[in-house]
Amino acid sequence: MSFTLGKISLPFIAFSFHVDLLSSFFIFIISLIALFCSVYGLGYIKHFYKKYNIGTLGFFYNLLICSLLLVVSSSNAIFFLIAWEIMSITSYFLVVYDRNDENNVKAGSLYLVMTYIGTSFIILAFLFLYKYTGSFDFATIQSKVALIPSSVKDIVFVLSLIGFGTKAGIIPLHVWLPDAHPAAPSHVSALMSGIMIKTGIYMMVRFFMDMLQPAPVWWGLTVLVIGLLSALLGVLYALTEHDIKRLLAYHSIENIGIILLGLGSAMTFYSLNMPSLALLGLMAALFHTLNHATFKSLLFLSAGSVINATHTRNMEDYGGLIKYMPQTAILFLIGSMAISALPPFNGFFSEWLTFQTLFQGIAQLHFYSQWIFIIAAGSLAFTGGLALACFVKAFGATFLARPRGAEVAHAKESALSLRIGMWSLAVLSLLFGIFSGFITGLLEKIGKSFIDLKNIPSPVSASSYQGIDTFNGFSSASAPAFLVLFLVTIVFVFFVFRYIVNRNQKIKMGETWDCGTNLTPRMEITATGFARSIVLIFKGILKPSIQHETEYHDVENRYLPKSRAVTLSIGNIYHKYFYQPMHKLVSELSMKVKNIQGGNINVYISYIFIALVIALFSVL
Amino acid sequence: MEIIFIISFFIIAALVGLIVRQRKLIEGISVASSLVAFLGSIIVAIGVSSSGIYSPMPFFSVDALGSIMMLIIGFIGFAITVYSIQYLRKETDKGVIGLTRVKQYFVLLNLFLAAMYLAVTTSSPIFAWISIEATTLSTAFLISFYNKPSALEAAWKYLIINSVGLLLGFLGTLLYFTSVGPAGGSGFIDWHTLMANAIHLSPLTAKIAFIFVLIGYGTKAGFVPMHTWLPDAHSKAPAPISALLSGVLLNVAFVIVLKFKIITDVVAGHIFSENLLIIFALLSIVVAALIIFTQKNYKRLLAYSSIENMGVLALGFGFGGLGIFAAVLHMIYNAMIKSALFMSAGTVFLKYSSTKIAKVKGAITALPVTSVLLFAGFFAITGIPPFGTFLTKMLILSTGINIHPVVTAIVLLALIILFVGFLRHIVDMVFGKLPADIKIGEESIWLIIPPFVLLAVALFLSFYMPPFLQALINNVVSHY
Amino acid sequence: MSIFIWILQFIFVPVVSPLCIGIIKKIKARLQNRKGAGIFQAYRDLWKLLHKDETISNDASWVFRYAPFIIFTVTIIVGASIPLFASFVNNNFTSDLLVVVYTLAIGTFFLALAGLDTGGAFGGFGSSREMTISALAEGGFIFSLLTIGLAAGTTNLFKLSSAVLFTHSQFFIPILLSFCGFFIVLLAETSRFPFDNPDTHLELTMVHEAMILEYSGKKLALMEWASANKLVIFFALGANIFFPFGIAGGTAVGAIVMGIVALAIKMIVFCLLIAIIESSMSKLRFFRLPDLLMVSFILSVIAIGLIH
Amino acid sequence: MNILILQFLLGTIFLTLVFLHLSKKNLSAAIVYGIQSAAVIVILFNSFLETHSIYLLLLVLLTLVIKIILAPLFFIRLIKKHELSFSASTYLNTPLTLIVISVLTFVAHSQKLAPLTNIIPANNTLLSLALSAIFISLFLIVNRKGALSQIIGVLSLENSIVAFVVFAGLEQSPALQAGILFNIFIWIIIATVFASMIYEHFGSHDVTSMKKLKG
Repeated sequence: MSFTLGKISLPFIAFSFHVDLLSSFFIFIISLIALFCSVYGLGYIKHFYKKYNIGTLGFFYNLLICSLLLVVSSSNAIFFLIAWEIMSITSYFLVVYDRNDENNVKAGSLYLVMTYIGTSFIILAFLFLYKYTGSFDFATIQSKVALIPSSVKDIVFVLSLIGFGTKAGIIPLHVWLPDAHPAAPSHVSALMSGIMIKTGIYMMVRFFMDMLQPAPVWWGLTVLVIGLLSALLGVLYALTEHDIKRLLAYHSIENIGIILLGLGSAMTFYSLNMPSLALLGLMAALFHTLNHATFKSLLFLSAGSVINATHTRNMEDYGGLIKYMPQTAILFLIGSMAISALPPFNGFFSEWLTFQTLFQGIAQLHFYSQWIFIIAAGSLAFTGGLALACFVKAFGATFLARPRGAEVAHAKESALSLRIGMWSLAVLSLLFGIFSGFITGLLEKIGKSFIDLKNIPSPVSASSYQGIDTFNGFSSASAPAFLVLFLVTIVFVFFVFRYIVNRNQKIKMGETWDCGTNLTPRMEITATGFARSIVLIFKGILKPSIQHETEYHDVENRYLPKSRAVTLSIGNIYHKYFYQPMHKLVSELSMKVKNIQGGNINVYISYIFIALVIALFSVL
Repeated sequence: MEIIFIISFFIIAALVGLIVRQRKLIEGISVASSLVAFLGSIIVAIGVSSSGIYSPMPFFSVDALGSIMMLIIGFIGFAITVYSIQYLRKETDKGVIGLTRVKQYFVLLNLFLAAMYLAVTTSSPIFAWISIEATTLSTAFLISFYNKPSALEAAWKYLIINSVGLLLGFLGTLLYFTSVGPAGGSGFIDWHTLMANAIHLSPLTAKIAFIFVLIGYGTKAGFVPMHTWLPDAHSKAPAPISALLSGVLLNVAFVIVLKFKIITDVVAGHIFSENLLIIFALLSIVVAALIIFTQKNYKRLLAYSSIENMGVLALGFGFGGLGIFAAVLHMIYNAMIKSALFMSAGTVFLKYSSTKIAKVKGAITALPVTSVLLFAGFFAITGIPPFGTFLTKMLILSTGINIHPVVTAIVLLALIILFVGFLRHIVDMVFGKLPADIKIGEESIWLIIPPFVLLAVALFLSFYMPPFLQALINNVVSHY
Repeated sequence: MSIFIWILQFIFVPVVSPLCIGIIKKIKARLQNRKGAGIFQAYRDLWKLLHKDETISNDASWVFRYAPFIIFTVTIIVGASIPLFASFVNNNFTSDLLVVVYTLAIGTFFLALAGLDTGGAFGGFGSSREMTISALAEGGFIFSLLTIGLAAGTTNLFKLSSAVLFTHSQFFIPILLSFCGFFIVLLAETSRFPFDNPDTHLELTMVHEAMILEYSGKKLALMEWASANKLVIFFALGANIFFPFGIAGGTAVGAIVMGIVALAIKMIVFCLLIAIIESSMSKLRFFRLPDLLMVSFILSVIAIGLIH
Repeated sequence: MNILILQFLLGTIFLTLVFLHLSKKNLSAAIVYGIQSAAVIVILFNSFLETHSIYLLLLVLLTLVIKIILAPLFFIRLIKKHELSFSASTYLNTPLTLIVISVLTFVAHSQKLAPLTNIIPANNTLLSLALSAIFISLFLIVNRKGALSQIIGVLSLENSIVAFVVFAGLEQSPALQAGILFNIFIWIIIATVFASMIYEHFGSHDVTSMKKLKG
């Protein structure tokens, strides 16, 4: 379906829409998540009353959703860029909405700068396309793509990868993401992490799978490498965080990486003319996009209600919340299980598809491409494990054990509208898992809407019982079967051991074993402590800095320490080695240029004189 | 006829300002005169759009570009006159200035507007030069308005540099008359005669003449490296005057350059002039962007931003084709947005009584509306949708990518640097902790309405172009 | 018949698992010149624990209370979805190697949470270490199985076990390499030497024991049993995926009996291996473990490289 | 009037410029400017003799009043008022200045600038001399630090342009010239006012003392 709104007198720009299956898929995701975020928002924004102007929030929030829809449905570059920019600006204002916090403003600026840079790259990419195809209309570009010399095409690829990657938050362009997403109000964070960064993915699919085809192999491999880096590093950085929202933000980077693994392999197969595998990869990427949207927004929302109750984002001040907000705890648990790809939740099945794609790549490719696939699969495996560890840490430190902060004691279960929003997302992420077979069927339709992917043997057959079956029996899994098996068994086990074996057993409550000292919350393991061992194992990458501060009872004999403090912090190598030097360079340059304006009038007039003479003798 | 009417009205207003001592009367008549001018311009513009060049008497002739300029001068002039009244009142309340200065201000303001009208409407190149020089003379005292040493310094540099530049421009102007030959010395020569006789011009002379003109009037238009007076003058003049200077005057000077450009192109070919324009444009954009990055004074910041925008204009005309269309649009948007920005900056200055960015903090709390205007203006000037500047930027770049890809890429990079720098400063001003001694609340509604209206109109024009304006722009594109 | 096989499939692991523990203990005792308890001691222990009363910490939440059931269930399911004695049992639903790996991960997940739940210092670092190890073990685990999968062209464990790859000589080295990788993972996942010390409560060394420190009575029994099941599951995987000798290919009774016997023999071999390792070498320093796990991963990667 | 006299007049303009470069006394600078303007006026008068237009004569008289009487008077009053007998220093010392002047003169005479100097081939030498005068007066503004010297520099730039224009046969209708003259007159007034304001604010006429506005 495609149509054009109104006739604009200005050249190039046409408010033309083109909604194909891909767009509609993203529109579906956006509207789905936006709905529940809005429901959640109803109750959530209450604590902003009489602090800021709620109208502003609503204005930008809705404008953001609107622009998101425009981005995925527009089919004219200029129109698209307008929507894209509006999306960035509105989200910027949502980030700095809580403006009394200095950091939010900083984060906002960083975000806006990065997104502007990204947009400039995109603009340049489109300009190159325009130079050779003479049009800003997607369809026309696609039809005339053959006119573009391959070298220019590669340039366009790099430019657009940087441009859209910045929005998607791939490493090393992710620096804005962990600052900006936490700064926004939680339901907005959910929106940004769940959907907004996906627009980058959408455009990548559009560009690399659709508009710029045929593409060389190294494009796909590049995307693959970026994907595996983002996935692995993203989860590692997440492990180092003790700010719950930053932790989730880093997980968004990780999941974008996983999506890119799917997309990258799809591109590779596409270029190598293995359409059915390409289709599989694409399906994996799209499926994970959908799933990540659901469970990541669920996680952000539940984190939001925790923050709402405790007024801090620092996980070290949580603990024991499961007793105060039981439902939120269950919701967060579901989210955690989904994102750590535990069956039968949806996260598992998309990751499973991704794995299968990579396995196929390993099985069927050769030389360096095979090795890249091997590394990719390996990184995905480790990512899964680390994500699990990270969410054990997150859930444990937040909800289990005893309260470590004063605020926890008067935390309350969150309001109804919040819970409705969260519960529906939780149910969704279970349903998407159980009906994964059905959904993969739909995704296959979307994939087949691309040229060259039509009428090929479908890689995935949704067998009976919603089982997924790749390449007739290479591998297969069935969520419903798993679920049924699990439920039956656990009920059976529970029944047996609770009511048959030793029915009249006495259970008495007692203290946790404390080795004779009296146990205080300070003895629990903290979020930082939990991750410490992993951080130290990967210290080569993370470059942590650890300071011990010990205070002694008396300075002379250092045998009786009074208190010991260990500070473990992670240096931001991207700022240190790339962004700050850039900034420094520009500032120095500008300082030099400023000398032009030295304040001396004679010099000023001599400029005119010199300019005149040079100009004269250049023409004569 | 309207033109005579407009000019004379301004003169009357100026004289009244000289004679009477009732402040209200002076203010009233100034507003009236600028309003009349605005309406007159609209009439003229519509006339031109329907029936080509408008020339009630040999001395005046207004083509499409001229009428667009008239509209800009009229609209901005009116808004600024309204703004000035409240602005000066606040200054008087502060005890910064007295009645005599107010009188002086309005007299000179009216003369200034009149001179600009003359410059764009007159049919004689020489008289155009005279009126441009007149704008210099009339604004010199406005720039030294606050009579502080720094203001005086700015004014002096303004006076000397512009006079030198304009004298060179004068020489260039006269060189074009060689085409008419010594015989024509006595007769009255207008643009059309020059255009008609352009073919008799020797190409080399034409080129030299254009260089003199470009550097001469370019000084006034604020191209790097002749721009040096501009930041000083804009930062020291009262905010409304700065607004008028960068919103309107620069464009007026640039229009004169364009008039000569088309004459040159007849013999020297358009490549030559376009390349010159592109070179100066590139210099202006890059230098302005870099200096903005570490700017400490927000009025200077805006001044450099005007330099950058003049660069964009020149770039558009240098690229030609759609670039010209975009450039004309950009000229219109830029005039309004930049003036609005300067007015908001003026309001900020009234509140914080300092032009240092470091001194201004938490404006969003102290001046909620003005801060919003500042932000909107910032987005508008850096070409963020939905403002039309985004489209013009895109159009200019997309014309450029075909001719000079490298230049386009450099410009894009410079725009990034500019955005980053600009954003940092705006954020520093708008957010942050409000100093204790600043009291919360807008100064006056009349300081908000003019910039708001300007921005609103700019936004409106980004979505809908009135047909007559459309026609005018297309006409310009076909001519220049 | 198939019903009977399925039931066998389900109950096999929980029934056999205590026996394995017993056997390992016995062998270790012998190696230490002790007489040691009988090999059925483990059953008696479970029975005893099941009939004891429990004490639960006040800080414990439902996670702590229900974790044992979940973990035990997980082991049962996995036990049912891997080839034990018969390869023809065609389970297309849960016997994909990734499904198995991630299902086991569910168990680990709740085990670690249970360790954190009571807020004791031991449980905390116990689960921290556990998660560290299992996170790093995952790569080796998946890849070692994947090697066979790529060789056999499927990731379904039953199909893997039915495909006899030893006849193809080019697979011999890869299988050996990946088996070494797998064995390291086995030690890590079943918390054996050199990763963990299954029979100590010395806080410096313990990982698994630290997490279940707060448990008592019935729940403790479930936990112990579950870990025993896990051990058997890994034995079975190692036995049937890498060396599928004598595994029943058809429903003939003789074949099945044969399969069971073969499995039993292989398991005893595994027990012997474990026992020897545990009594011959000492536990590694915690920060040396990653290297070992990396070795297992790299071995499998090399194996994959060799397949082509 | 024959070419020789014109050349002589132009020569005087040229020499006055050179002198302005060298002179250390403001008073003499003002007077020399008067002489220079006188030369220009004679040139204008010459063109009057050719055309016999009465307006032109008026114009000449006006110019005489403004440039020879009023302008120097302003300057002298300024000088008296702030007793600045000595003008502010230059950037280049005398020999260097002379070298630059000669270089500029050669540039102006170079064949490259032929399109300018050959507008009327007969007046070739005059035009190139006038052109060099233009360059030198530009250089005067660049080189001099005194406010007064800069004013005089701008004015003599204007003078030399006028001379150039006359010899290139490009002079405008008297009305326009009157306009220009009026401009110049206003300009002189404003400039002198500023000059005295500068003295009040900065205590000297040295414009290099004004370098607050940077960056």
